[in-house]
Amino acid sequence: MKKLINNPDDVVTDALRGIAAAHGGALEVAIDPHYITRADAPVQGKVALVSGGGSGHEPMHGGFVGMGMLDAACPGEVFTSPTPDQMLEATKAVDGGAGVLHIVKNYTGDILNFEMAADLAREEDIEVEAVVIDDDVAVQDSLYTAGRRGVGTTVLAEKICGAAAEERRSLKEVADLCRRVNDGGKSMGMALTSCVVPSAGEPTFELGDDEMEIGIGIHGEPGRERVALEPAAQVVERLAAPILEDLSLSGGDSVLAFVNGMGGTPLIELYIVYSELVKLLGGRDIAIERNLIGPYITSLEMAGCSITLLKLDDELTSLWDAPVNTPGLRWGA
Amino acid sequence: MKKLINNPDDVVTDALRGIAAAHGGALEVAIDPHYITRADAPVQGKVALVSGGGSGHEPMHGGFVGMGMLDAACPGEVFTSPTPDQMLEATKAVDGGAGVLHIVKNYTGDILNFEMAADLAREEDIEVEAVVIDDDVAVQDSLYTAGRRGVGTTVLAEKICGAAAEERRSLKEVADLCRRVNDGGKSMGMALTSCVVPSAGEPTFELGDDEMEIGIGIHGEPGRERVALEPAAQVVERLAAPILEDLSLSGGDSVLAFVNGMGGTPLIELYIVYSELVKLLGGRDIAIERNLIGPYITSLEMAGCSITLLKLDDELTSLWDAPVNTPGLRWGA
Amino acid sequence: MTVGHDDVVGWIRAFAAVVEDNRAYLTKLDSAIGDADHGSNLHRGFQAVVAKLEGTEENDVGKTLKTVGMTLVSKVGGAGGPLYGTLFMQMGGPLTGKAEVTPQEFAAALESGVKGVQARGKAELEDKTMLDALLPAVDAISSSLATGANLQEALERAAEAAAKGMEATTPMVAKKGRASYLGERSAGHQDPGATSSYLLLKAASDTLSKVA
Amino acid sequence: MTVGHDDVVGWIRAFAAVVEDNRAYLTKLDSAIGDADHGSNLHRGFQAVVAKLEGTEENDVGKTLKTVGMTLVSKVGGAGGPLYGTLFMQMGGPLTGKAEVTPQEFAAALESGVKGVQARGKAELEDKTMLDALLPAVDAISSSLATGANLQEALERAAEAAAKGMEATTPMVAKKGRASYLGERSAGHQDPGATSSYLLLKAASDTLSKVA
Ligand SMILES: Nc1ncnc2c1ncn2[C@@H]1O[C@H](COP(=O)(O)OP(=O)(O)O)[C@@H](O)[C@H]1O
Ligand SMILES: Nc1ncnc2c1ncn2[C@@H]1O[C@H](COP(=O)(O)OP(=O)(O)O)[C@@H](O)[C@H]1O
Ligand SMILES: [Mg+2]
Ligand SMILES: [Mg+2]
Ligand SMILES: [Mg+2]
Ligand SMILES: [Mg+2]
Repeated sequence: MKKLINNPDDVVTDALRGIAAAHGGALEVAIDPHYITRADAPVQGKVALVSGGGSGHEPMHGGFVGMGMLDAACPGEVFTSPTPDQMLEATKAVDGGAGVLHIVKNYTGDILNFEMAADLAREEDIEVEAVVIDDDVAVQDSLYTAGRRGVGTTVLAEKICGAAAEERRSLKEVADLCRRVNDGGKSMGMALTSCVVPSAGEPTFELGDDEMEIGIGIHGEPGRERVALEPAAQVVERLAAPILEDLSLSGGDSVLAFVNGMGGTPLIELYIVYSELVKLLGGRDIAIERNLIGPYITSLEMAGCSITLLKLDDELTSLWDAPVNTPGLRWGA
Repeated sequence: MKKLINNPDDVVTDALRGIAAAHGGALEVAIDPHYITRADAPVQGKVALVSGGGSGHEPMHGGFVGMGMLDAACPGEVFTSPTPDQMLEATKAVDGGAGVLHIVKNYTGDILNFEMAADLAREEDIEVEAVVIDDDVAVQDSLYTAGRRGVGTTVLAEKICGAAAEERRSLKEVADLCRRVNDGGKSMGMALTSCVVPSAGEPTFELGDDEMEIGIGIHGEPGRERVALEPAAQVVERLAAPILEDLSLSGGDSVLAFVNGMGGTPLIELYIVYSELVKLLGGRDIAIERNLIGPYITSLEMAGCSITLLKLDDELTSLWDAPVNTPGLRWGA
Repeated sequence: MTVGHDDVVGWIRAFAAVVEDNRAYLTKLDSAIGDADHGSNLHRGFQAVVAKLEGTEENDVGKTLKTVGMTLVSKVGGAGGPLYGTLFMQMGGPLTGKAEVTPQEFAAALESGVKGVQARGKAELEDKTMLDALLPAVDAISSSLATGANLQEALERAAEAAAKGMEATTPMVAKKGRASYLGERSAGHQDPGATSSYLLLKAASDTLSKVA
Repeated sequence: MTVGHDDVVGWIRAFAAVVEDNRAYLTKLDSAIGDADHGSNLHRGFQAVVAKLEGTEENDVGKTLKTVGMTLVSKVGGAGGPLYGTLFMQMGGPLTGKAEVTPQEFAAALESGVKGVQARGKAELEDKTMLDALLPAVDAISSSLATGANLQEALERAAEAAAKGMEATTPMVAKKGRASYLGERSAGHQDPGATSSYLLLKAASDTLSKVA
């Protein structure tokens, strides 16, 4: 295992100390239990947004805490959902009296732990709503299964709902908006290499030199199918086609296109992927109104990418454009 | 070779098309020859900053074009300095009458090509000054050799000089400032893995599973020495000690600390490196006034990091804090 | 023929040691159809549990089991944390106030714990989860005790049933948890949670049978 | 016994083919002590040169060599682009206006090209660069012609001298170019630029000797 770490068991705590030192003025980092809040939290009268999940997806979620996005993030161990006491403490720390929205990615662990936390917070008279993000079209959806994973759309939902909360919209409005973003945003990812979970010490899966895995999640889970390497144009086709189908996008529609790096893929390749996506969507007369390109929801050092498309309307576009000031996403401030 | 590309020969052009599509309103991308300018170039009366170098270091340099930083960037082929006609065209495109500063990393190829371009530009009556960045303490300096490489300080110089140019300082002032940043900024890097140059198709060097390379540059050049893997704390000690010595930093000094990812190392590890750097500098009573953490001057998908320390004073700090609006670095705008 | 507070603590300690020994194995199973953390998650949790139990003056079986559950909930995370946490918390409920419990009480409490897991995770038998080991085990204890077996025999039957249930997960296509994302590709791999649940029953059989 | 315009073009074309054949080899050498691009850089440049020379009506040896040099400068980049570009541009200078050149003129022009490389790159003999092949080669041509050899013999001597110079770079510690960053670790590897320079001289010997 080749990592710039001290000890597999200390990865999250050491990284949090780094985050605390780096963003001292803007973020507050609690070490026991682990959570990160805006330094100016609680913001009175504003709906507070709390998210969280396993670590290893940086900058998500801790890097999205700040004005215009999250009020708090709860980092679990690497690829392990955080525990209810983290979410409870974070929820209490950021509640500004207007209620707290939990943005939860659809994984059994995240769901169960956030549920417990919400119950505990409600016992302390904090109004909590939870919205589950389940945007991964690689997974077949069904009433009888755990359903689809939450992936790239999470980043977009956190940005857009963060902007709405800054406008002092109500908890119900922000939660409804979050559901709307989840409905309109779909994703699919692929990997060229596996990642290595520090405490496991070896790759979660093995891929041949000429193979890639299509439909992976963000935890080194194996994907939908394993196929031979292909040029970027075909990879983009494989990822985008099921999204387009699922969203039933058609000519004249506008989207936000998010090309995400999995952690080990350099930006130069993500721009190549984006240029292929532009061609593909252009050919179907779908307009990319906004874009986001870079490693925002990662899977440790995995090489690969995901594509997320979010159907835009004027409201979503203007909330996307609103100022945001976090370590991971920043503009207009 | 596992890359999200179409064809090794088209990597740079394909990525430039992606950049053009992604940042249409802010950047203009010329395809023949390759160069990127601010969409609002030339800015009349402002010294224009032009940099460039081989591709594969993204977001540097193209991602640093915009208000408060570069006016133009010239991307060469992967790891190959660009050619004089690129720099000449870029220089002509951004000259706003106040002269053009070429920020050149110290590599024979970059020096020679920029020299030729400057000669050609001067023949067309454009005032050009060139400043060479040579901040890599891994390389021994001597009058009889090619000297030290230009690495991390380049990013800082581009930001700080970009801010000075926005203030309408003169070409001489901006060039002097650039030399001052170069004198006060030193770097050292390390690799856990090699990178693969697309046209070569295989790793530039081979590293054992338990080995790391200390003192590497940003082109997959092998480094100063190869040693056994160590915890992050020791790696940081290996990188920071020679910098501290070279800069003769002492208690009470202030620095900007830049922890750079080489492209394949995830942010979570960079924060761990940063937290070790904080400890090390804290122990010597050196204050980190500003920091930058992330992949900003990369080496394709290489896993590894570099540390750059820049000695700060009030002027440099306030130029660092000035607004910048580029795809790669953005704040205050 | 009753289970005392020390016996329960002994069971938990024994399982913590088993988890330590099987940490890499459980994580390996989780690599194949999950995210390679089940072993380290449980290990982290049971290390915390053992530390918590260290030098405790507590004598109440129910309270101690609740403490175990709450510690797991706050230290494990993932799916395993709330599920195993619920198991122990719910098991503690009916045993609160007791310094020692009869085999019947123990069996009923375990059953209530497993019901808690089911209520929380909403999984059914054959969804390829820990319930595939837990549900048959609980059935085996109750029916053994009902037909006159002693605790030792009942726990042996339970561990055997859990082992069978665990093995039976291999061909299953997962419907719940992370493995469900793999669809058909989840078949052919033993479920990590069912494996740790078998180990929990096996530890019960190994340690508690001595008291019986 | 003169070198005509077509002969020079033949030499350049032959070298372009040699570069194509040795592209991976030159890049491999550059991997060891550089950045793994020397072969693809020269290949890109000479592909452009060959395209440029295609169907040219030009008859002026000097002008053609300058075109070669300028094409290399604008297509190669890196250290190799300006250095090889300068070589051909400076070589073209003294031959401008000539449709055919004598062996002495050819030798003098090559020498002026190599001097240009030296002026631009500021490297000395034994700095482990292309000059370690070029300088001995130029000496060998001049001295061979001076002692009455014909062009064929002179170019053979030059190629031999370049080969020796190239091999001699192996033990050297680089002082110029990217390999210098390696310090002592640059020893033990043959310099890629010296290798391509040898191949250039070898191509001259193979093609131009036919005209001699
Ligand atoms: N809904 C559920 N009900 C019961 N058990 C479940 C459920 N979902 C997952 N599990 C169990 O949890 C195990 C995985 O635990 P763990 O690896 O600790 O959590 P995570 O999947 O969050 O990484 C699975 O092997 C499965 O046995
Ligand atoms: N200052 C110099 N003078 C002469 N030749 C040089 C000099 N610096 C480098 N070279 C030659 O250039 C070769 C490398 O060329 P190339 O790989 O194309 O450029 P780069 O080093 O920019 O990648 C070296 O092997 C060496 O022979
Ligand atoms: Mg997990
Ligand atoms: Mg090069
Ligand atoms: Mg798991
Ligand atoms: Mg090279």
